[in-house]
Amino acid sequence: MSTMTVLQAVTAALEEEMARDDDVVLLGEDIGINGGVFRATDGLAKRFGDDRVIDTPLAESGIVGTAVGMALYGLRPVPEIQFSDFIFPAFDQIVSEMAKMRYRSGGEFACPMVIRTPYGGGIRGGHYHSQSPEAYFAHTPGLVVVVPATPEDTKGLLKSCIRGDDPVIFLEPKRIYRTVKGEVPDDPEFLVPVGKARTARGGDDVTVVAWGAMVHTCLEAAQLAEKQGIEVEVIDVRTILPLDEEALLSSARKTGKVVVAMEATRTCGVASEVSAIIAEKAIDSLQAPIVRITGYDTPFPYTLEHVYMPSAHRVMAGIKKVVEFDF
Amino acid sequence: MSTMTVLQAVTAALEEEMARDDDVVLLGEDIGINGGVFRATDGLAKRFGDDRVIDTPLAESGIVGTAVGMALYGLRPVPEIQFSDFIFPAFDQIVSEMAKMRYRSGGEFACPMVIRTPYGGGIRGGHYHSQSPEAYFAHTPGLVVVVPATPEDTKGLLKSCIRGDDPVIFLEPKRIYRTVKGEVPDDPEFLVPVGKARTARGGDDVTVVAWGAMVHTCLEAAQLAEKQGIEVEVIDVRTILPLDEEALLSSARKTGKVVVAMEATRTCGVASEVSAIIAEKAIDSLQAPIVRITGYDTPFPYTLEHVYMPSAHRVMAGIKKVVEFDF
Amino acid sequence: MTEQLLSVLGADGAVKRKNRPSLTDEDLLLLHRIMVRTRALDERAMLLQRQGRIGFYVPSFGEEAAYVGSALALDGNDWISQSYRQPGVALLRGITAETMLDNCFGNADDIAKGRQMPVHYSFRKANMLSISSPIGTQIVHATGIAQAMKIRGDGGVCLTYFGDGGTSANDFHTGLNFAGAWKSPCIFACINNQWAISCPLERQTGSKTIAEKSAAYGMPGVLVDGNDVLAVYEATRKAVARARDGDGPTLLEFLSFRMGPHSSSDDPSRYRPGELEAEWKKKDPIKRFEAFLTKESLLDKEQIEAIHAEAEAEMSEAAKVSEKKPAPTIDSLFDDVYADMPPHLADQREELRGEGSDHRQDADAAFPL
Amino acid sequence: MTEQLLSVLGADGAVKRKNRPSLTDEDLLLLHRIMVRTRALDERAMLLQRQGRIGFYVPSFGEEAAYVGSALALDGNDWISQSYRQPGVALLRGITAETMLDNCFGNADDIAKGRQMPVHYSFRKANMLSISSPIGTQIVHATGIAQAMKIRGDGGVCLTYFGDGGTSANDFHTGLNFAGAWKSPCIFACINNQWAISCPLERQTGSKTIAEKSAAYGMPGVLVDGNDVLAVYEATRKAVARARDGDGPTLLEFLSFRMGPHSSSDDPSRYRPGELEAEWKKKDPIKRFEAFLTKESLLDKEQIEAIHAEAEAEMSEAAKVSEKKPAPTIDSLFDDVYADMPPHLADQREELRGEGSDHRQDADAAFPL
Ligand SMILES: Cc1ncc(C[n+]2csc(CCOP(=O)(O)OP(=O)(O)O)c2C)c(N)n1
Ligand SMILES: Cc1ncc(C[n+]2csc(CCOP(=O)(O)OP(=O)(O)O)c2C)c(N)n1
Ligand SMILES: [Mg+2]
Ligand SMILES: [Mg+2]
Repeated sequence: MSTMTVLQAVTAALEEEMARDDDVVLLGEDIGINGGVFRATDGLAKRFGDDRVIDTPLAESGIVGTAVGMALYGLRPVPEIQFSDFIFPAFDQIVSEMAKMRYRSGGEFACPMVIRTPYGGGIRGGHYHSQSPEAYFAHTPGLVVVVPATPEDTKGLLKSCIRGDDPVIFLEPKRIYRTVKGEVPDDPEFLVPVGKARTARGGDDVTVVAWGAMVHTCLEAAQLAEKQGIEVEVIDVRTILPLDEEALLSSARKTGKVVVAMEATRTCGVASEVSAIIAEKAIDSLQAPIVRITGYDTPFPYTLEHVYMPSAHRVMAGIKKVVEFDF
Repeated sequence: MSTMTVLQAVTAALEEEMARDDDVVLLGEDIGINGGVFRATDGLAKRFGDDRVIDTPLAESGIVGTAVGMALYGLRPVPEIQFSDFIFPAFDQIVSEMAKMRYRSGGEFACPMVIRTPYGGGIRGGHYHSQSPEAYFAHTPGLVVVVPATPEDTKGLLKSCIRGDDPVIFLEPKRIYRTVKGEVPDDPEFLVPVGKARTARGGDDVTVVAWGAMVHTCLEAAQLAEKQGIEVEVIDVRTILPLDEEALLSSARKTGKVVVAMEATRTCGVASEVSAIIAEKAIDSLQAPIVRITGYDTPFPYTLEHVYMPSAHRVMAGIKKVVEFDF
Repeated sequence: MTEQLLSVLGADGAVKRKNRPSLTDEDLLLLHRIMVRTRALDERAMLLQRQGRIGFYVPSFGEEAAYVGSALALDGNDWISQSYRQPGVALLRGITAETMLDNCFGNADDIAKGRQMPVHYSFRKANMLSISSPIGTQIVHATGIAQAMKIRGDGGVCLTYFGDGGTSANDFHTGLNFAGAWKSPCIFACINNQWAISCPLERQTGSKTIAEKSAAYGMPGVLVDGNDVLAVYEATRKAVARARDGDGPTLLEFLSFRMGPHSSSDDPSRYRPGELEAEWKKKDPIKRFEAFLTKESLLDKEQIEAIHAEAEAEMSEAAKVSEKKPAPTIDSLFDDVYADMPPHLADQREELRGEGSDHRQDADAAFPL
Repeated sequence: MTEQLLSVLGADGAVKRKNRPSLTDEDLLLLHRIMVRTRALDERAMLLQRQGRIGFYVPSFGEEAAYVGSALALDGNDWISQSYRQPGVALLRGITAETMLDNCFGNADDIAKGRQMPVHYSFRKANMLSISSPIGTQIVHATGIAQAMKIRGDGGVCLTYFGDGGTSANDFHTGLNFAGAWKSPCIFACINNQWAISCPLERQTGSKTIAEKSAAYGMPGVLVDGNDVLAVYEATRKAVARARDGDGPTLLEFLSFRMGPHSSSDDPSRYRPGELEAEWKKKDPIKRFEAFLTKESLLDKEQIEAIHAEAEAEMSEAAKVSEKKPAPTIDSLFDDVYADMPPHLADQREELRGEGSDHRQDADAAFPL
């Protein structure tokens, strides 16, 4: 076991997988000598060489598109998109090519690759360095979408994704890159399975569903609730596509009261999907509306970031709403 | 009143608005002399000239990006994307620029423009000529997303969108381009308001929510249900963003039983948003799960298109499910 | 960058220049046979489409020399990333017409399991990528493949085909720019048939040629007579050698003409003069090569006719076999979305199985493109 | 396309060539004063950032000649579509430093209502577009604006600024390609400061210069000494005249050097040698122009010092005023998403109003870029 930050867990996972498998290559803007703008690839170019830690020209569609080609040929590329806000020039390559390659080729070709990208707010990045685009990817069959919330999961999930055979969008909550530390197993074979949610905290009264940095906000809210005698279960979704429906449904059936929290803009976000699944498959267990606590349906602001992003206080308001609800 | 197809209604709306306002310009691939691959702009280049019906090079990001520039300068561009499956190269321009321009400039600049694009399945177009991407846009604040289901709405909504001051994604259900005919007012001032749903058919037992071509499938299903004594209310959403929540909630409160039908892939689709809104705001009226009848979570197939796309039979199965449900 | 049109064969089939490529007679006859078989495949498939037996088709009439000549300059280990309009490349690499028509019929034997429209092939065993509809995406894949070959030190190259319209796509720019910066062993082969559906080249771009676009990426660009199979072969051979030697990518422009419609849904009379078609018909690359082969006494008139007749028979027979095959199973709809089927897809498959067999078949027959 | 570096001013401020631009003394002094004021603004803002008083900043040290010289060649009716690193253009167009700093503080007077990071300005009244972070998007807007001017027959032109890294973006390709095909009255001004964060030009592209990329689009490309404000002015003036005359777009490359960090979050010592910075410091465009002005007896040493001192005082004063202004109201969060507020946003505003004032303020101070 070592104590490390989320960011260090990213670097450790990359380093171990590159050491294990020569086919793993990294590519992206400023990831070489500069080590990435967040330093996630610090030292890797030195250890593995320019051929495997590739500084690219400034074009996300080129980063993803060439990575698709590399994956088709047999490598296991791990492209970095500097901020998830800048992933949109690559959207066509992701949605039309990477996601559909296995299906459209009848299984002849596949894109085993992991697009890593820092996402979410909380670093005063404003409009274009703060967004949470997970819903766009969650609506795209063929993709796996993963968001870790702890250093342990970061390392274990990233390693599983790199070893897996499907294309992954790996969203790294940059707000907790350096602020969340934890114990991480040193064993290079330590893996966390994709597609399985985690109970971040058990409780019988209310289910709160979250992912990424928001898990910590929800744990904070759960503590506020505890003071009022409300026992909150926090489900850390971990894999957004495919969702671990069983975990969501069994907690919802147990508590009968559900709050879904996320940073992203509300309409058509992943919180709505969680809500729809429960409303379709566990409605008979529900004792309250399914409440969504989310970013507002506005673009992400700069000065008012702290107002925009759901706080523990806002999650607590949602918890109260479902607890106090009377049919 | 004239009888026309959905496609003729598109052409009529464009022609009237171009005649009314010199600032309305069209641009896109093959829209000039060729009249568009669906012939939606047939004859317009001849009437209004190459300067206002502009054939572009083959780049959707260029079509949308230059249209954004034109809109910023004061024109009212109506770009055409040949198939909505090919809108993804323009995704960055749509999501990062067009949608956010008004907000990020504090209201100084805006993008009054309408991206028209044929969408959906049912023409044996396979993987890349059949998709329903509305959810991607519905998750993007700043956009208006409109889908007409009748010739009358097509003309009235398209004209309203062109006159409006917000950027619009106007999705034209190509399956009904030529197959659905109807009466359309000739008055050039005939407009249909954006943001208002339509009750396509009244009924007290079950609410079925749909948009675009699927409205017709649901009306078919309602007839099947009627034979079994079930009175179905079909809500034609018309505007997907912003959704007419009031219309959805009041029908859901009346019937207590809701089915949402759409062609798109299920996870994180607009059907989930409709479901989540009802599960959050009208749960106390619900007497059954909210059932989603949708395209499956696979890419769009070619040979098995008829299996993939929700049929009246499948919508009917959903109606039965909510009718027969017992808490 | 050469602004001059590189050509070897005269209009009458005479070899104008001394640098006739050093191809064996066998190779010359192979080139011819593949061009003829491709033409026969295109004709058969267009007929099938007109008869409503397949849903859609994209013919390549007039462009056979450009793709067959260039594909012959590659080794079998080299990879090809192509668009929808180079069917002869697969025939050259040993794929049967039946396999190709299985795709057009979207039947159970189709490698792509009936998931894509006709002509969207995938031939892993021939090192040929899965074709998709979005224009240009394959160009940047080629750069990635070439760079992967370089990283692994495999000595291979990757060649990618795209159209004149494709040069306007974002992925043309990034594909060539990344390859130029990385010196990837990649050959960018533009088949300039002068039209992107109804858009002529002069409305597609401000540059006079496609070849000169290479300057933007620090790579050579060569303008080649795309109806001259020998010039095409020779130019490609040089680009391949250059790439294999570690000297980086090349942009090739094969100037040709789309003799037929854009696709079975297109009507060129809406946008281009018939005289232009008549003019280019005279430059038919197959006829031109046959004049050469006759002059060189490699084939006589009867032999040529026999080759055409044989090719036509082959295609007619392949179509018959392919048409009889059943559609893919309904269950197959859920395969290959992921390496392993996740629970929600297994659930959806159950949902579908439970539904019975009343699946709508009311698709609008008239596909517009 | 000129591969040769166009330059007018010698390193010592002497005018090398006879074709000295016909600028009035007034204009020459204006150029100088704007360059000095921009430098002072950048220095003040970097200080504010180091002191934690603003969150982020992007200085433009060393690039002043490139953007001030080019912007002067435009009329006030011409439009400008820029990136985040040309602050002096706004000063030239009459925007006050206070207005610019209101944006950096994200206060209630900020035109963008505190919604964007510092340096993402919007100046409608100066015909300057709203700046955004995604690289390159503004290039294709410029083509659209220029084409709109042409459609309306307004006689205007649009000039767009972008960096060397920006030439790799998709929108560079489409922006130039559309403008080339349409002959739009657009000027594409690349400020080649030789770095895109840590990526030097030779890893950005295979072409030797940016100017030669113009060949791909059928437009002229001109390589200009970007630290020579007179050469920049003159090259832009010609491109503007060409565009206004209906002869289409031009690509200008202003070769310069980013003397400072990429942004307040960047540490160039990680990726480039200090000697390079020392070498380019000697080529400081402001010093070089001051040598010229002194030689021409337009300014003497004391006058120059006074101009600098005045600029510094101006910026210090503006910062003091701007810093004191309040933040935007919480309600303003919901404005300007649409022309009229739709019901769901009004509901969400109610939701927020009902919430009380316990808003978290725990943003991580260290912004990485
Ligand atoms: C991104 C995208 N936009 C539009 C289309 C529709 N489309 C199909 S083929 C075509 C023209 C392609 O022209 P070119 O690249 O010259 O190839 P050619 O068809 O002439 O072989 C267009 C516009 C598409 N398939 N993909
Ligand atoms: C699409 C996109 N990708 C990545 C970034 C992150 N980024 C910000 S500035 C920059 C480098 C830009 O270099 P250049 O175009 O040369 O302009 P300069 O900063 O040198 O003025 C990068 C990679 C971004 N803003 N947008
Ligand atoms: Mg073409
Ligand atoms: Mg730069």
